[in-house]
Amino acid sequence: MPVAVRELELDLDAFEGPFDLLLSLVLREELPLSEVDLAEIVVAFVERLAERGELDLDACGEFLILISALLELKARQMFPEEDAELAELEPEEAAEELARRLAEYRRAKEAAGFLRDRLEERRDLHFRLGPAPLAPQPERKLAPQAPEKLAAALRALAVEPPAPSVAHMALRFPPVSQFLDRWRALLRRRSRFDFDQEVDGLSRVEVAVAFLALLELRKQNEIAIAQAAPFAPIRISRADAERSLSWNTVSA
Amino acid sequence: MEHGLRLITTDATPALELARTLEALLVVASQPLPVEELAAAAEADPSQVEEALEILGQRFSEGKSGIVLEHVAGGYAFRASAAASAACARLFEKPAEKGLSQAALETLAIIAYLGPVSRPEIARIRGVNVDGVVAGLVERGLIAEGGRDNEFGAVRYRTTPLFERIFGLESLAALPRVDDLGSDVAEIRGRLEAVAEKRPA
Amino acid sequence: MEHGLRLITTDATPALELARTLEALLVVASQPLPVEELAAAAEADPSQVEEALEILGQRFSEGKSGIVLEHVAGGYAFRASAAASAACARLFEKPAEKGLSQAALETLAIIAYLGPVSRPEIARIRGVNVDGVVAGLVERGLIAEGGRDNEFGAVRYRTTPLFERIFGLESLAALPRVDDLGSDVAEIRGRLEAVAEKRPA
Repeated sequence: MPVAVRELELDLDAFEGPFDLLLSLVLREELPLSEVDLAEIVVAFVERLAERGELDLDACGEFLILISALLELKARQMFPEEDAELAELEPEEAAEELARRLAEYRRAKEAAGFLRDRLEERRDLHFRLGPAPLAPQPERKLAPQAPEKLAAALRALAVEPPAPSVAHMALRFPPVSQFLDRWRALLRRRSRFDFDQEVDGLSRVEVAVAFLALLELRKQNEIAIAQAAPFAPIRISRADAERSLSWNTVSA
Repeated sequence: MEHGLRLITTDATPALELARTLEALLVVASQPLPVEELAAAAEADPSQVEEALEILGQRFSEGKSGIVLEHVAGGYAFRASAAASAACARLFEKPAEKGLSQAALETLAIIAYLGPVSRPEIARIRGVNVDGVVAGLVERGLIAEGGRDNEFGAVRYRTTPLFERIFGLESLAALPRVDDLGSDVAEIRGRLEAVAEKRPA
Repeated sequence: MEHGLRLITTDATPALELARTLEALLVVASQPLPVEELAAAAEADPSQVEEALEILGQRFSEGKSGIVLEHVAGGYAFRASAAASAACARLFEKPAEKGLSQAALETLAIIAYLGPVSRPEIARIRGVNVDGVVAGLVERGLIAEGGRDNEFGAVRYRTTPLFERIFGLESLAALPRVDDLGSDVAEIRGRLEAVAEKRPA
């Protein structure tokens, strides 16, 4: 009986079931390809072949076509910008870059192997998670406080609430698209900017709409938004900067 | 012959073996363990476990060890020896908190200036439920129960000597004056309640 | 005379006293305790603490006790002996490490070696989306947020002390260098080229 590629049973992180079903889910975009570990599928197929003991050329051919299509699709989805990056490289450089990435993943796999061995060695060892049953209860201590704080708190409670405002009924809302254009234009010139500086002088409603536009850009993955602490300046940056990594230095 | 040997080596120390197993279980547990649970885990008779616990209780006792076996309501557990209590207190000591939350401060101010007051009264003035805040202040020793409301029977709270120490007050009479809010407690209270009523629900 | 007596009784056993205090601290601690923390709590010199830990390490060791002292995650902690593992397994779960998938281990490895590192960086190395895996590791307490990319941008993750404890690492520096484990870029590249040459033009 030939190996039925499409009936190949898969047991992956993101999917469990026959290859055929995986394909249709991916094509219907119900399962993001980025979640699927294609190498696992290759391993499953090779194992199935090995079980049979003879080379089934038809099955191999069909499998190669399907898996390479999936690989290409996944590569395009995952690294749209990097594709362009790689395409600009000379074949020599592209091979170098590919080898570098493979080596990096291989290191991760080897390190994972070390962790797996460690886990196996310590499988039989138990320790307590959490506090001891009869541990002392720490006392909460408070630094000296100024008595004026009490008077201030009491005065704050005696402040009359403001009369309900109807001012917002007359407000006019500028369109979000206006700010989308404005932010995009700004980001073409500068890789990062400070939100508060850019909206200085605008009305509250305009600031709110400007912020909505930022959220929209964030949703589109065009920008990163950061704020060091509540009420600190909001910093916007283009979502492209990449940090360099090193496997040799370990930070404690 | 071999069988005989095995019998000797294992039979010589079953009690010791069991005691060690119990030590291990007790050092991992995050709750006191009843005899039955220890017995089930160690696959031993409850009576054997009790004997082994006896041995452990002698070894892990005050004056002999820093680890002390304690029999509490829920079962057996290790604790630190009384001799090491000062060291343990230093280990668990937390840095002093710098300040109080706004909710805690408002509640304290109401109790200090108007007190003793009940939780419903504080809640009315602050416009929010204060059960959690009050419980927290009691736990920290800044306020304490001080009699009951005649009318409703609700518990009333007052500030404590610890509160006075932390705020550097010789007595409640040393609280900063709030003449702008009213000339006496009744007037201040009236003002606060009037403002509270105007707040949107 | 009295003074002399006191000197004798206290001076005869300071090391024993200290060892007992350390036992007490270790049995109530919920995390491995570094020497400096033990020294501060016990009000002793770090060098004395190290000597006392040596003694305790001999007493609380496999084959001698159900309680075993280990040097892990930058400090010292008690654990159950391996001999009692079956009994412990009957009573306690090991939720943090149960069923760690290959994906989880690779992600942990990347974070342990390269951390703090962000999800996009991990995804780039592993070639698959890692959001689910990272969330799972956070939930297990093996990794935690550790700052952000530069001042802006993505959250970066680092491993926790629990990770070091579960994997039995004295610190992250105890991880083997992966360059020593594996082959380098040149070798992989050589193999790629060898495959390319065999391919019919």
